[in-house]
Amino acid sequence: MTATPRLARKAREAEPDIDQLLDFLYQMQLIRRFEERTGEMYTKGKVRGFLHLYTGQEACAVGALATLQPQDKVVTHYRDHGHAIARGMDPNRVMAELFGRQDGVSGGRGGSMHLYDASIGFLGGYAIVAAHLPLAVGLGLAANMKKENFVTLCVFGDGSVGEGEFHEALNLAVLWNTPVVFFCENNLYGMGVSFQESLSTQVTTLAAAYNMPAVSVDGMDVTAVYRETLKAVEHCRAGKGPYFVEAMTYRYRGHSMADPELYRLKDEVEKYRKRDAIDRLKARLMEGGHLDGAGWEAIVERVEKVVEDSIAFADASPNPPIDTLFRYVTKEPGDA
Amino acid sequence: MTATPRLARKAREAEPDIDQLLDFLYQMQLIRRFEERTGEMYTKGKVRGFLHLYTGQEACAVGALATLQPQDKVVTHYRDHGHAIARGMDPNRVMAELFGRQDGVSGGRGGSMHLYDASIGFLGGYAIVAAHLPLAVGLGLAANMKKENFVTLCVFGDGSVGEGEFHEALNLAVLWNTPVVFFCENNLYGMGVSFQESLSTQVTTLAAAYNMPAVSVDGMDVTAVYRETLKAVEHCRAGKGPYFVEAMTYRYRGHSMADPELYRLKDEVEKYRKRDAIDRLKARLMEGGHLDGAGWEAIVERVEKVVEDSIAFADASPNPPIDTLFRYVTKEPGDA
Amino acid sequence: MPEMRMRDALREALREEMLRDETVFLMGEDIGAYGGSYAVTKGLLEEFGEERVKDTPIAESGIVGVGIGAAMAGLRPMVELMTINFSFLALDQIVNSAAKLYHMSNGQINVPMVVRMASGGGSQLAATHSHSLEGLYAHFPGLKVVCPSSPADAKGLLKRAFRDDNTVIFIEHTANYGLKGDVPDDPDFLIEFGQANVLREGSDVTLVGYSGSVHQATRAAVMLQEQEGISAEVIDLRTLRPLDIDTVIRSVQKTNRAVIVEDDWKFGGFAGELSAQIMERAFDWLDAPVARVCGKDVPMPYNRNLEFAALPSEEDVVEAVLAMF
Amino acid sequence: MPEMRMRDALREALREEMLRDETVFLMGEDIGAYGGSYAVTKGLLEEFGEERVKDTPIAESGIVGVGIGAAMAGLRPMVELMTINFSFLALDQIVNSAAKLYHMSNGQINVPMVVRMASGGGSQLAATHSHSLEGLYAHFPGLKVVCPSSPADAKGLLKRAFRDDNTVIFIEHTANYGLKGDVPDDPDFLIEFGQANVLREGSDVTLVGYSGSVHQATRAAVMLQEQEGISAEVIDLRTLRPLDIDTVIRSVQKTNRAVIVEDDWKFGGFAGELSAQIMERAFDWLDAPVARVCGKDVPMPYNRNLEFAALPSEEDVVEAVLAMF
Ligand SMILES: Cc1ncc(C[n+]2csc(CCOP(=O)(O)OP(=O)(O)O)c2C)c(N)n1
Ligand SMILES: Cc1ncc(C[n+]2csc(CCOP(=O)(O)OP(=O)(O)O)c2C)c(N)n1
Ligand SMILES: [Mg+2]
Ligand SMILES: [Mg+2]
Repeated sequence: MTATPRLARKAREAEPDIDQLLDFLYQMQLIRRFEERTGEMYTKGKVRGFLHLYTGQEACAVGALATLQPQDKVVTHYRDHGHAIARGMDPNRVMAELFGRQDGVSGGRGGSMHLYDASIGFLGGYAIVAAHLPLAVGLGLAANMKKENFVTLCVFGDGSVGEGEFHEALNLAVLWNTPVVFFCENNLYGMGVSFQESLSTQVTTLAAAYNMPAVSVDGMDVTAVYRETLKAVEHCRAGKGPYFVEAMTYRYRGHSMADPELYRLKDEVEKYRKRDAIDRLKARLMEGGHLDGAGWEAIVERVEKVVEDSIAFADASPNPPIDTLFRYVTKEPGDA
Repeated sequence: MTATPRLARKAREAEPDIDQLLDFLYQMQLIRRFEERTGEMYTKGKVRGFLHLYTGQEACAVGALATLQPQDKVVTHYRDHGHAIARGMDPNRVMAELFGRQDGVSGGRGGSMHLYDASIGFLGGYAIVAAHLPLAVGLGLAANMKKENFVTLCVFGDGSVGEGEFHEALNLAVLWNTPVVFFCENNLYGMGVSFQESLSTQVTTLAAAYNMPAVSVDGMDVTAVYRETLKAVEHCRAGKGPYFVEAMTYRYRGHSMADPELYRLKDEVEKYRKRDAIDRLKARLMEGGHLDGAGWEAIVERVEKVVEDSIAFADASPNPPIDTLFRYVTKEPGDA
Repeated sequence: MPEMRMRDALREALREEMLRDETVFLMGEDIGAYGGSYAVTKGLLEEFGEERVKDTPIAESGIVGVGIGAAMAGLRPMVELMTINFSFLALDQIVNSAAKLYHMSNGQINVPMVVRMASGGGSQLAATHSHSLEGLYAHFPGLKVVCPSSPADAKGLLKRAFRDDNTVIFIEHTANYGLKGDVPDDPDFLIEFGQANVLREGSDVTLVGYSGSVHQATRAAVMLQEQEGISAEVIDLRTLRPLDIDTVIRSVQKTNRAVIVEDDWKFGGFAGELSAQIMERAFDWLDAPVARVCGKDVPMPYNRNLEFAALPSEEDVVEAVLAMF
Repeated sequence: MPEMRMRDALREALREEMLRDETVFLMGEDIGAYGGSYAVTKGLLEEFGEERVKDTPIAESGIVGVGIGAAMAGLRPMVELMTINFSFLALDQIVNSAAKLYHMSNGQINVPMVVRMASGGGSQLAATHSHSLEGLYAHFPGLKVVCPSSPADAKGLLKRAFRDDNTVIFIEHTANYGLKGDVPDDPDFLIEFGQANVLREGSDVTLVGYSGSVHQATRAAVMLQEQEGISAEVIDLRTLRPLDIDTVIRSVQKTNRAVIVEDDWKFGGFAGELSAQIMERAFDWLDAPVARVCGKDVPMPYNRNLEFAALPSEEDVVEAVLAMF
């Protein structure tokens, strides 16, 4: 069962055309609803463990992932549903994974924080903050050594910037001229700590100090994200080494389902909701006459169907049999 | 047995006077000869384990340590003899430590890489690259919290800059406004790898990106080191937070006694020897009429006596008794 | 004695020690504004202020290193690493600095620091977030390792940790945070390290556990009594280093059989140490080989059934005991 | 068969595997210009160039992470961490990424990487630089852990490591680098993992070791034979994970006595696992408790006499054996 990376067939244009914008809108809405329903499934006990919803940040995943080509690779953190879906991972299999079922992309072994679909170059959600940054550099190194022209998109949060591996990875990426786009989703908080309290400087100031281009972009504007990330990807693809993009964004929900949200005021959430990426793109398309009420309804309905289907699919999928417990510990000759 | 920090009684002047320069010369020569003789003691098998000589870098330790006051703290890396001596650690007890004897500053338990003398605020040589940088921040935090006006000098090599802890420590130091002078002895190599090959940027560019003052100074010029480090120390003492000094220097000997030195040419060593800090200061003092041949001879003789005495002292000191093996594993009430 | 949950007992210990000793301060990831990821530090920022309750960046190695430096300078920091899963990143500081400074400096410098972390599986947090590695820390001379199983123990041991002159690794099983129990409110209530607790007396077999696993052991003991008429003694080690093996040996000399119950992977885990020591010291008393009921040797799967199968259960303990008779 | 030192045998293994498979490359601290801190990689930079022999910054976690990423993309990296003492800094990458990716991804992604490091005390490198922690790595499912004791084994096992589809932690005792022995030059000379080697046959007691400690065990066996007329069988485990316990059990069923010899600290170390497994599987054959001769539970002191006292010696092994009769 292999999926197809989204938009794999389209040439990447510096400015997205109307079709593409409509697709962005669809995707953002899909992620939004997928996450909302996932939250409900958590409350019902169908999804368990740590669940980090992506609501509010949709423009980041959709804008950034749209710049990639099929051969490219993605590694991201535990808040990974949005990136997975934007990359074209089958929502059915994502939801099945969240339910811990056999048909989940990770066979029910990974859960929300560990979505993998190697067939579309989606090489994982990682739950140890910043641990996947060096992995991205390794993927980039392999691209160079194997002379394969793939770019690695490495997504992480502002909280990762304090970790030592952030530093080690950026230094190595530049030293070895690896085609890696470091994509920092700065949603202002790492759990309950604001990034100003956890970082002595600006993210891009620091990133630029390693000798790579570093830009900050409005992460609630999908076109802006797309535009800047595309520059980054093209820079990498041209063999010019890594590139750093910081997307300023906001998560509407708590850090995880367990978060009492003591550290921020409802006002702040409201402020950002007013700048909602979906609302803005929808308004823009409507103003431009490219979308009307019926068109929007069609998108909503399409989305509802995909999301509800994913829940039905997940619910119907069996648990992995207990006698598979010892499977996939080490890979041995003759293994499937 | 407590030592006295060197120069503890002198006020720190922006420019060292002639007396102080003569003392710098003496100290540099003391460290030079101490290291040369230590190398010989290693060949004789009296000193063992990993031995990293400081020859060539004397101006760093002497210039930097002279800026400190008695209450200040020092943490440094494994190439620590120079800093220990410049701080006023008893050379007898340093040599005894290198010999692994009971009268060594660390009772023979630490060896060359782990000199400690808490009585003069010399809180150790650390052998895990960059591991002591966060410790320095902790000392700085304690100075703030306890409202004790001490500054922590944290010495490390260019090789440390690639480690994650470098990053974590600098960020924390600025965030918490700690009085720490980060003193990077850039001797161009971390073992056999030149810093250009291990760092994608300049050391001070990176340090400055954390939002702290960062300067680079000629580390083969003791006055220059003194002058810039003094600014750093005063900045810290005034409560303005951390400060970064990079001293460009060179080690004449291999990384450790085991180093075959395949990675650099004799020429390069010769080039730096021509800029020797001792020679330069000696010439300057002679040109200025502050030192003559006899004066230099007197310094040399004084140094010889101190160094030879240290060897005799070390030789005469007993090994720690075997039945003390289990001492100092944990500290319990009633322990000495 | 008020009844409270373990998380509240831990908070009380922190509060009381902060009130008693002004050199005590807390730092860690999300212990302040967020209230602690398991709500242990909730309210302490408000009570003690930012100077003594410090939110940190996500930088495990750095913040443990800062704790060490602060401890070297005479403060008594508590560093919370959120969970044991993230403590790998700080292991070098714990092992090479905190545990060794006292020895390397010939007794000149000690590191009185408490490092707290949550551990354990069972919440479907998957492979990277379900470690039980108390035994890993217990391996290093210079450290002390504490793993409470009840609210009262949690309080008494944590308070005691702040009065130790060494680095104490204090590991709390996530499944225990919600446990209720009576907790002394005497501000000098301390539990000494190295004193195992006989939770239940018995004569036929000794079950040894700590932290989370004593609860499986206790439930197994009840099942054994009720279903099989086998009388099991249950010992809670409380601290792994120092280890009170004497209490275990005395028990085994009485029961002649022992089962170790531990969440961690069996292979190369701490249960092996316990098993070996029991054999070494009670060889002639043993009627059967010491058994180990541990986690299965697989990375922890997310799926609930698989996770359940990967963890030791009371049924596994009962089965191991029955196999001895 | 040419005779060579272990460091040269290791180099031959690296060379041959690089020649055989162009996806194999080396990265690590000072493996290039410096020639490797224990001269294992000497000359390989000249032979294979900078692309395949990469000097790295001092960034253990970063370079292991890069190795993992490269392995995920189909390369076969060898990452040299210089010594096990620095590997704490990379432990998170090894344990949470390398060891678990295959499982977490349900078999989609594997990490064929070799991580080499030197270990062991005895050279007066003091507390932070004298670790023997093979057992620590052996605890983690998903890894393989190899610890050769001879030049031929080193070559055959290292070549085999490059043909494994998983992360192999390859740990070399510094005291073994200079050992000489005959080494096959067949480019397909491989030693399978999980096959212990009976180095010496005997009938009265089984001595179990690996890496450095098999040499103490062997010397002790000679002393026992010559001085006491006791016939000791010596088993070299070669790999700790997978572990060939069957060979050990067969031997103990014959000798009825076992002594584990290990450099690492005894408390909570791998010797406990071995001791427990022997008891579990050969309980009825044991005439005495399995003994452990290990490092003393102290941070390693620099002083030569103290260090010597802290490490297990052949005399300690002899003494442990004699205590069994
Ligand atoms: C090494 C490590 N430390 C701590 C954690 C616990 N933790 C999980 S997410 C998180 C916050 C990360 O914030 P950020 O990188 O900004 O990502 P966001 O959640 O905001 O998307 C923390 C502290 C972890 N998973 N890994
Ligand atoms: C974490 C760690 N990795 C590797 C080493 C091995 N090592 C010891 S010194 C050294 C080079 C350090 O270079 P630098 O910081 O420039 O100091 P210098 O020796 O030049 O004074 C290395 C790699 C170590 N001690 N610690
Ligand atoms: Mg964030
Ligand atoms: Mg250097």
